[in-house]
Amino acid sequence: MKFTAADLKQFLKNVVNVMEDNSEYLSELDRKLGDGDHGVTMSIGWQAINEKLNDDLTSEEDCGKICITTGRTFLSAVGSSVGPLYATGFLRGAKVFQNKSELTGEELRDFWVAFIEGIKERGGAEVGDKTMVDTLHPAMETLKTSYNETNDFVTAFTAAVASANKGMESTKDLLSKRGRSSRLGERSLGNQDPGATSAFLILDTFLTTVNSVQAV
Amino acid sequence: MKFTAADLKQFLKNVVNVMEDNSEYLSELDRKLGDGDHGVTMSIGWQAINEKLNDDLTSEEDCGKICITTGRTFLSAVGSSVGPLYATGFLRGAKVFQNKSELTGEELRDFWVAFIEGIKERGGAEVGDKTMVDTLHPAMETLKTSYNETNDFVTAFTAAVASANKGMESTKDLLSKRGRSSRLGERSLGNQDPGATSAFLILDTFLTTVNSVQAV
Amino acid sequence: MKKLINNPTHVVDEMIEGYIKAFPKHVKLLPENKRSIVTAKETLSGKVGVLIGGGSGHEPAFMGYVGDGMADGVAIGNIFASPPPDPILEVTREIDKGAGVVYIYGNYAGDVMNFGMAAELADLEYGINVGAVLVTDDVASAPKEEKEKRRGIAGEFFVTKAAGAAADKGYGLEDVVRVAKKTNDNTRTMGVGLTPCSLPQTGKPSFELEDNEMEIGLGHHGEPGIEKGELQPADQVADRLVEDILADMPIDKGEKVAVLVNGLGSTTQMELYIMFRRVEQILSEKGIEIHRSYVGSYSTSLEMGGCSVTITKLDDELSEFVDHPADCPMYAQR
Amino acid sequence: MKKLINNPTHVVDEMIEGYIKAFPKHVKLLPENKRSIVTAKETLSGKVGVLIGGGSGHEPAFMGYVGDGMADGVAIGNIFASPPPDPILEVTREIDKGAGVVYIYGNYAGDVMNFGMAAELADLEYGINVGAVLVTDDVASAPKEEKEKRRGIAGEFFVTKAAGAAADKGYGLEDVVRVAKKTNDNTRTMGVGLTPCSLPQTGKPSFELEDNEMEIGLGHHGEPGIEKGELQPADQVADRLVEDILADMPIDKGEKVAVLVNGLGSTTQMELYIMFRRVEQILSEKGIEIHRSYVGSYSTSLEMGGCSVTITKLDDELSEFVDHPADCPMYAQR
Ligand SMILES: Nc1ncnc2c1ncn2[C@@H]1O[C@H](COP(=O)(O)OP(=O)(O)O)[C@@H](O)[C@H]1O
Ligand SMILES: Nc1ncnc2c1ncn2[C@@H]1O[C@H](COP(=O)(O)OP(=O)(O)O)[C@@H](O)[C@H]1O
Ligand SMILES: [Mg+2]
Ligand SMILES: [Mg+2]
Ligand SMILES: [Mg+2]
Ligand SMILES: [Mg+2]
Repeated sequence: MKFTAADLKQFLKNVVNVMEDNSEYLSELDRKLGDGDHGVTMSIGWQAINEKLNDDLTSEEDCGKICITTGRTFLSAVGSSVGPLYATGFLRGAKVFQNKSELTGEELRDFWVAFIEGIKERGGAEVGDKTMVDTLHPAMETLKTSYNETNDFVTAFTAAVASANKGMESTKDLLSKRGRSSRLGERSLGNQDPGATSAFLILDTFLTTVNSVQAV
Repeated sequence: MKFTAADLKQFLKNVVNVMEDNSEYLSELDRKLGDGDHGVTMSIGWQAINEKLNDDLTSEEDCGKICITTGRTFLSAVGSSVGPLYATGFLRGAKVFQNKSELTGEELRDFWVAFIEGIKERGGAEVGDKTMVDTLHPAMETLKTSYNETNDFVTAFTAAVASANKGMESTKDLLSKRGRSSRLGERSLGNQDPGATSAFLILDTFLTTVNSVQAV
Repeated sequence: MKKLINNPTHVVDEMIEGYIKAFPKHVKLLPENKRSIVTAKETLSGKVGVLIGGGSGHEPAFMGYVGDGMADGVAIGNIFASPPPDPILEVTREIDKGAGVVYIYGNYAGDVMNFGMAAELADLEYGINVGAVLVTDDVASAPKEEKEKRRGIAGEFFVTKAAGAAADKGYGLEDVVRVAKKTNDNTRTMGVGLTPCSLPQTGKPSFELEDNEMEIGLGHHGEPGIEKGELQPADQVADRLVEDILADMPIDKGEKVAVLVNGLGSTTQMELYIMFRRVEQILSEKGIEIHRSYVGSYSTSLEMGGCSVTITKLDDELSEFVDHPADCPMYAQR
Repeated sequence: MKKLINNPTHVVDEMIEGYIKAFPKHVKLLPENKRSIVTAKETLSGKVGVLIGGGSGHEPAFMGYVGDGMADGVAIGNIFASPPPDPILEVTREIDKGAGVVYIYGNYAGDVMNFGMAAELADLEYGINVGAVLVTDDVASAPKEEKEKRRGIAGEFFVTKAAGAAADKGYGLEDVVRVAKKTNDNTRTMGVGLTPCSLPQTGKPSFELEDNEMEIGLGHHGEPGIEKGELQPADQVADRLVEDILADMPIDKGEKVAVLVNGLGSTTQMELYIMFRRVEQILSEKGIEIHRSYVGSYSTSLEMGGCSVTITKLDDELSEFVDHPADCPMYAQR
């Protein structure tokens, strides 16, 4: 499997579109649990990344630099809770990609592990707290195990996204403990966490991108 | 014809009820042309008078004093545009009734002439300005002429109320020139003036009261 | 419409009670009427008294503007209704320190009659000299040829500020009246309404506008304006309001002004600043200097949505008064 | 929902532009980020810098509280979203005059992370000493046993006021932090929501309530509260809010407090005074002395309807700070 800087940028482009399409939905989820801005925040952040993709990054071949720009741009554009979280994800992942213009399956795995570990560290949330970590942590676990077993990134990441999906869905049945919705108590039951959802969308979009690269 | 202090107080009581019943309607008219409070103002003012009727005025036999209390009470309770207007009406009328506990038809006529002249003087409005004067002035003219001709107050006042009604209705077709609605221009057309309406209600209630006194 | 109130008929009295309890060092209630408030500090002997007032529902106007550098007392009416002569007279007697009292109020039939009666009584019964200044800043409320018919709206803030400062500086009655009238003559306001308010007693919206509509020139009590139309972007709304003001009162390049972008009640400060941004752009393009700006809810119409723009032309005398410090419960300036 | 704006994505930038143009003598924008504002007067050398900030939509909080006696600078985020570390850092560098900087912000995941990152960078990259004070006054946002999880709402006004006054009086960093934390520890707020706000970008109401409903403990951004129920008369609402505060922070007879009755956006001052009236009654019945009162929109949630009651227990040190004069564009006290 070969994943180039162009593919990485394509992935980012795809996320831009996915967030635009899901902006209303993410805000709707956040209105139930929080302050209703998650879709707006994701849209602002990814639109800023889009500008970089169309500008500074057009001829960038270093996957590490692409991720650094992505993380920094996102953070500068949005702040918020997810700013530091996703930014940390990309910045930690960037270390794996440093000086590389083409990525192996192993590197991709390491990237996502670093990405997710970074977010967990930054936010300090545990599985069960009803946050994006409920999506990300099981995805990471599956990715590691399955990659160990199969040595195939696509297989492993496909499984990881399935776990992410389950994790996301699990937030419906959780009482929230982190972030703005932690005081909601019972009333947070039944509502899916917006960050868990946007995290799933990112992972899922990566899978789609990888698959379309494979297909070529 | 005999009209006693008790009858005068009954008239005032009747107005209290009429204003309560029409409060919503008067406010509705005022929302179209002004600030929507005419019904509220009339209700507050007449409720204050009602308290006096049930209290200080219960054993008052001097019709002049009854009217002074009515005017002052109304003014203290509401201010507004109609406060000084109706208060002036009652205070001017009070002079006619001074030291009297029973009133002749001529005195009743003089009362209403003084009442209306006082309002005209206080507000400075002319017929055609789309105010209560459009109701009151024609009523006064008819009252004077008809009383001259018939020497019968009830006949004359019946005619006066008919003129008042016409005057009130005429405000629908007038551009407003006075008070809050004067800048409305064309848009004031079609809407009946609230003050013209409350003035009609007062006159009409007096007629009803006089008739019921007659009937006894 | 939902309101945090107890009994609709007691809202004004309960509001006043709360206000007096909140700022006992600033204001006090007079004993006779429950609608007469004066500054808690004794007005200086020989100082001209400044009296403001009008209907309730415009808070912080008018009661919030009693204090150092502003008014000495206020007479408070029912919602959207002029106070009767009694409380006006009570305030007049309290704040007259031998130099007379200036009445500042909006040009509404009710206020004209009630303040007029109070002024007469003050003179007749107590020999107090009263000067009256009617505020007529609302451009939309009458054409230029009938300027004297115009209503008073947010511009009353500047008139009160100037009169308060002049009185504070020891000006005599005639001079305070002159300053207040000059301020009024140099002040114009244009407003836009977006959403209605409702009186606590009726609960009915004061006017109706579609979801995408605005109304230019809407009155301070929901009186119909001069033009209904589709809601425009803030910049275009600001353009329109300022245009109407400048057409009515031309201002030359190099002249100085004070600007007030006033929220009518439920319009956010965010929106007011977006409006101010454009007002400033227009004025600065024309070379007009903004000497001082005010942005916020200075004169409201209960919870009405929308805003107004007020511009006051300043000469050196008025600039000084605008800069004069003030210390009122609901407005302070250092 | 109707708003006087241009492009929803530019509302914060245009608001800031308007704000800076309105008060050039008070505040200035820093060049790097367009979200960093500091006082126009040079902060004194050796004075501890006070930095506030958070999401937009709470105006006058936070940007309105930059000025003499309050904060030296503010970092401004998108609507309801913490600012990123960059503007926080830019303000930090500007207002550090060798004595360090204290950050005051609400306890929200986003703010904690962004201000936390900025503080780390300030130390690492510029050797600036930063003290952090998280505001946690919202009683409804977590039970007493998890007080450290509580959100910050209107009480941040008093924390800023105390820190600003302490810094003004020449206190060192540790002491300013101590004072701010003490103020936070002695401050409790309970709010009630009546009508929702809407983000300019979505136009959707932030929550839903029936025409006759209110929600106790509703968050500052429309986060669900602890109890929905039928709208009660103001007195009963006030009783409930004060009860919850006093249950959480008992106050003895004879103790002194500062009180803030804060409007969330579209609630009229008339209603706020009616609420204050009852709050005062309760406290005075209990023999608690109100040292100073604040009534108005001090920290809003766009055009949300409702209000909050904040009570801060005062010792002599804090009383002095509450009385300290302040001069900010959107709040002044003499
Ligand atoms: N400490 C945390 N760790 C991980 N994720 C978090 C944390 N706090 C909040 N989140 C995520 O952030 C999401 C909310 O993001 P967003 O609405 O953009 O920010 P904000 O809460 O500042 O408005 C939540 O749904 C949750 O998944
Ligand atoms: N100068 C005037 N002369 C006579 N009637 C007037 C005058 N000004 C106003 N009115 C009457 O007052 C009515 C409005 O009364 P109201 O709504 O109670 O007072 P306000 O206009 O102060 O709200 C108008 O409909 C009109 O008939
Ligand atoms: Mg959110
Ligand atoms: Mg009216
Ligand atoms: Mg009225
Ligand atoms: Mg947010």
